[in-house]
Amino acid sequence: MQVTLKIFRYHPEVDKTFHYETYVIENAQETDRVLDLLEYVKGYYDGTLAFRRSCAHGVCGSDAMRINGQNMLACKVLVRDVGTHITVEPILGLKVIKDLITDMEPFFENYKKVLPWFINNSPLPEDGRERRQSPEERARFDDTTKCILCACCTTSCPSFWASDDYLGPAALVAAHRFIFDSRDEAAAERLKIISETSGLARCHTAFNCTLACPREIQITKAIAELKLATITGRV
Amino acid sequence: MTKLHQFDVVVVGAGGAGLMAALYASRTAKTAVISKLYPTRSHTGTAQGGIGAALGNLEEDHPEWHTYDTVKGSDYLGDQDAIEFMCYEAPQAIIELEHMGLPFDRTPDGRISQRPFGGHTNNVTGKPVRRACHAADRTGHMILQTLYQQCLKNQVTFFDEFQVLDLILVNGRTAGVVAVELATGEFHTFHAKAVIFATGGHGRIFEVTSNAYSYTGDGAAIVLRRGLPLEDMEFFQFHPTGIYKLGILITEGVRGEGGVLINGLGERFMSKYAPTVKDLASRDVISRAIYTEIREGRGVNGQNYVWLDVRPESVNQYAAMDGRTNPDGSPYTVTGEQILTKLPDIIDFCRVYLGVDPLTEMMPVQPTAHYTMGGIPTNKYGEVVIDEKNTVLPGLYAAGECACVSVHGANRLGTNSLLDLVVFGKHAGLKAAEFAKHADFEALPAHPEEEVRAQLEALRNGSGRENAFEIGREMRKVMFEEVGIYRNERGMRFAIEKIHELKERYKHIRVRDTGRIFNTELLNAWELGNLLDVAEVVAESALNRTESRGGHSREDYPDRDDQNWLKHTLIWKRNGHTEISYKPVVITKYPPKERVY
Amino acid sequence: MAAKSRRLSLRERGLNFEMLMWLFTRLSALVMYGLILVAMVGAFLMGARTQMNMADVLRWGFLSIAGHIQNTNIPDLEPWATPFWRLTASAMLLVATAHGVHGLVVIADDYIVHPRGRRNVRALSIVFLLLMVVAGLYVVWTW
Amino acid sequence: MALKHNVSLATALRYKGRGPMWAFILHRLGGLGMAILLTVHILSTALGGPVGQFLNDLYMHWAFQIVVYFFVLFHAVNGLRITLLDLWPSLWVYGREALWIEWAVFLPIYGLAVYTILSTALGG
Ligand SMILES: Cc1cc2nc3c(=O)[nH]c(=O)nc-3n(C[C@H](O)[C@H](O)[C@H](O)COP(=O)(O)OP(=O)(O)OC[C@H]3O[C@@H](n4cnc5c(N)ncnc54)[C@H](O)[C@@H]3O)c2cc1C
Ligand code: HEM
Ligand code: SF4
Ligand code: F3S
Ligand code: FES
Repeated sequence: MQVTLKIFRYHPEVDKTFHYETYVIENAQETDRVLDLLEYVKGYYDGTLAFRRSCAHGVCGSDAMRINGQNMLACKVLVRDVGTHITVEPILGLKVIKDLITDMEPFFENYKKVLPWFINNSPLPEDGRERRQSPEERARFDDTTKCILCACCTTSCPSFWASDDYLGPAALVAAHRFIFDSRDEAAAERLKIISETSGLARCHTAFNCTLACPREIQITKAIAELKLATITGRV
Repeated sequence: MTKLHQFDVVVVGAGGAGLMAALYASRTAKTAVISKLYPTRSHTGTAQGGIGAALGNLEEDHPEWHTYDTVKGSDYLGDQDAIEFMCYEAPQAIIELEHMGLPFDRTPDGRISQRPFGGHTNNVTGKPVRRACHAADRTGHMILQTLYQQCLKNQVTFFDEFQVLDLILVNGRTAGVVAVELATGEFHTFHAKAVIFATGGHGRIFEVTSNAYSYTGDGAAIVLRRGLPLEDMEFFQFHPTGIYKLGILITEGVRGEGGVLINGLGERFMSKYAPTVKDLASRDVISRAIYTEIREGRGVNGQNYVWLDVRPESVNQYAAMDGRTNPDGSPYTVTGEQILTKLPDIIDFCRVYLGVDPLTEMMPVQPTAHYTMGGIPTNKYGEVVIDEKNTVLPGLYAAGECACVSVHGANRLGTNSLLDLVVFGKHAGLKAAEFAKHADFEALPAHPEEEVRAQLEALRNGSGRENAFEIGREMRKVMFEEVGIYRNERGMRFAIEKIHELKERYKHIRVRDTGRIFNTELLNAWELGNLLDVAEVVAESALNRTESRGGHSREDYPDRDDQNWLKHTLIWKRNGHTEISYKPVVITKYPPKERVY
Repeated sequence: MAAKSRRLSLRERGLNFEMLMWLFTRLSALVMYGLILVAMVGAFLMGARTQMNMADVLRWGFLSIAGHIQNTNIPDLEPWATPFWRLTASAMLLVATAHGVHGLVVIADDYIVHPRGRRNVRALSIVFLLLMVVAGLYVVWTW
Repeated sequence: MALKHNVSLATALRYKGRGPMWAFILHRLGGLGMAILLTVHILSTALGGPVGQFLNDLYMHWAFQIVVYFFVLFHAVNGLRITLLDLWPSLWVYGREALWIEWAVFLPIYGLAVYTILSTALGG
């Protein structure tokens, strides 16, 4: 089957601004991943096409891009899902460095702001074994442990587009992962951080994040739980 | 222009092994981690099923059993002192991960949950034992995230998206590495007392693989080019259950939860090949069984695949036939709901990539290239050794999939790789920091980056007739077909010739991108060079070993030959030629015997 | 194993002005619904079915002051301008303006990131709020 | 050396956010619109005079009312959805379904309002 790929191109060393380039692939399959098509274009049409990728099955978070106008992982969407006319563009709200590669630093900076690491300064269990946690307590934060930091969510959020000082859904998801972990002791510190002006209050439940998340994390729900936690104190 | 950095310890690679090493090294030494991917993109994150440790949370288990299973799994090629070391360190290592916050699944009484995995047995009954600690089918993801987070917490210095291109050795000692910053194309020299390689594997030499695009054997190739040997490169693991054609892994955990393999005739064929543990035999055994089924015409619809069946009704039916029980002795049964919570990602992969719902349909699977048992030879402290006498190269360390300790021998047991990362990553980190405390910096050569600069320039200025993608494709195909699950002399000779031809063509590839910023075309071409180098030594090592053992099985030498081959291969690249030598296997408690499951 | 319940003290839960206003926005929304309901029920009890058209009923529901219905064929405006209705209208006015003005602040926060800018917006919003309340109350109580 | 990250309004609107994103945009427009209109309305009423009269007449015009009702009603109905889901976060799992329900509530009410506005205005 024939697939037409329209790809956003920008080479900082040659181009003043971006343009679109169209490639026609003749013998594509409907089970091809969009990533396969990009690899094909890079391999046989134009080696200069630049994009990130690694695992090729939706678990490393390298290849978030806008495909037919919506954020997704190029490796987790097949031709049969998006049709034969495919537009591929970089994710929004981050600087475009080259073609589909964006500057991820602000994204990771925001992530680091919420203290995304386990904190528990109490003495370890005396038997030298694991800290106990019931399956129910573990289930409480299961959803948000799945995040692969692909940035599909944050770069689909209108609040983040408005300005990248908004922590963004991915950072809030990370905060949720720890705040609702019964073993963690720094919920208060994190809640303070995320309830600053650039945090929770900037989420207007636009829901783009939840629809974009390739891990199907219920992000809007997680954020709402955080908002409520600041009010009820229940974590 | 080259930028210069100085650190006591430089860790190359930010997967499980690299991060673990960094975490421990940074406690006492000034440490940097260099990674060509953002750390959380590392391949460790894709590991699914679990990490092995004899915690005995659900039933009786002992590190001693774990040791024996691993020795047996390795087809007696693993070094038993190292294996024992790893298996006895395992429970503590897992507990330590839990203390770092790793969200393991839990048992009803709040302990870390465990599941059965291939080759892990109760040594008394021979039945599968629950030893794999897990977090759904995302165990590697949780390990990677947790370790990265702990590194952030401890303010480890990261150089993200820096690709290491060369190792600087001065007078037989380690002086640092040269890396290129992807975002600018600038070279950076890292002057270091100790360097730890944790660059992962090279599964991309094969056509059907569960491995990431980034698995290009950079570490192994660099070391090889620097005149150091690689160990046991002929041993590559083919995981029995990859998604047909795509190679995406379906974890052994599926079979751990009761899934079974079914051939084209609808038979559960593993009971023929491994009467006791059946679908939970070790991987090499099952991969060969699948291949045999396919070759004898019992693939599905005459194609190269078989079914993996985890539909609840099938699971329950076969579990009843096997007399499988829960820890409390009641018969083992599952519901679709339970399978979904235990294997959510697998279900998701099948739905996305196959349009198949594993809860109601069977999954088409075929063996997929998965894990490299061989690699940079080290001792059990992660110190790189460079000859038959295990002479240590001062200041150089390796850990994780790129290293060969060797704990996996001829075949790795599932869950032992993650364990390997954590245990040996930690010890490599500790050793490197200790070394750095007493050592001085070696003086750097005048232009340390000159050689790689020349390498890249050569690629850029090649005469430009050959297509790198095409070369890569041909390499992967010939390696999968001739140096894959079954091997024979004729095929391997053909493959070696082919690799030589491809290496010649590689000198004339065309790189169109002349820029410096994110020149992925150039770096992919450089990576292809690594793959070709590695593929060559894999094929050469395999051709030389005239026996079948673990992941290396030859049609022309179908039997294990302990008389002649109970030894590790070491392979060098000198003056453009490979040189092979051997070193003995360490055997302490378990003399080799026949391996039946 | 029983799940241990965790509740953070008032000081620890990050409850600041921002989050209080988040809650206020939602509660005020519910209150507005309540007031609208009261106004509607009242209007129908007082014979709106025969005296007003749909648009007027809605307008009355929104802010229950006589001015919102004076153009229709209501014979006697007196019962529609009692202190009770003036009070509900005042409540509506206060809640809605606070809700609305804070809404404007929230929108501004998306685009104005600099701390000084945000402080200015907040200062302005208070002035604006007061102005609106005064003007609004004047209208409510003089009609 | 890199393209700046500002997202223009046109780019933002081109994002395929589907229902919920548009609900957010309309909600914002509605809130903003109401805030502005009410300000003008209250001030003009308080001030009175010819300008005030003109503005109030404008407000009573049927075409204007159809637009304003849309925003007001949408903001109110959508606001209720947000409030309910926010106070019971587990409902957010049904975020998309909630939106259908919302339209099912909104459209008949709005349709009735438009119908009466039009029939009053045009029928005299
Ligand atoms: C699909 C899959 C499932 C698996 N499941 C299991 C399981 O259930 N249990 C188990 O025990 N094992 C499992 N394994 C095996 C195990 O996950 C891997 O062997 C292990 O994660 C390798 O870890 P590592 O730290 O050595 O390397 P990786 O995690 O791959 O990290 C390599 C690092 O090196 C960096 N790097 C590479 N080259 C360079 C360079 N030139 N310059 C700079 N940086 C570089 C990369 O950026 C990366 O950070 C699985 C493997 C796969 C592929
Ligand atoms: C029944 C009536 C109303 C309901 C149910 C309601 C509900 C809400 C809710 C829940 C929000 C929060 C949205 C978010 O945080 O994303 C909101 C925001 C807002 N409301 Fe209302 N509201 C009502 C009336 C009004 C009125 C009368 C005004 C104007 C004076 C107004 C102006 C605003 C503004 C400006 C915002 C901010 C919009 C944004 O952030 O995008 N609302 N409303
Ligand atoms: S929450 Fe989902 S979309 Fe956002 S970064 Fe994590 S995995 Fe990606
Ligand atoms: S898209 Fe943005 S506004 Fe909230 S619900 Fe998601 S973070
Ligand atoms: S390549 Fe890893 S998520 Fe797509």
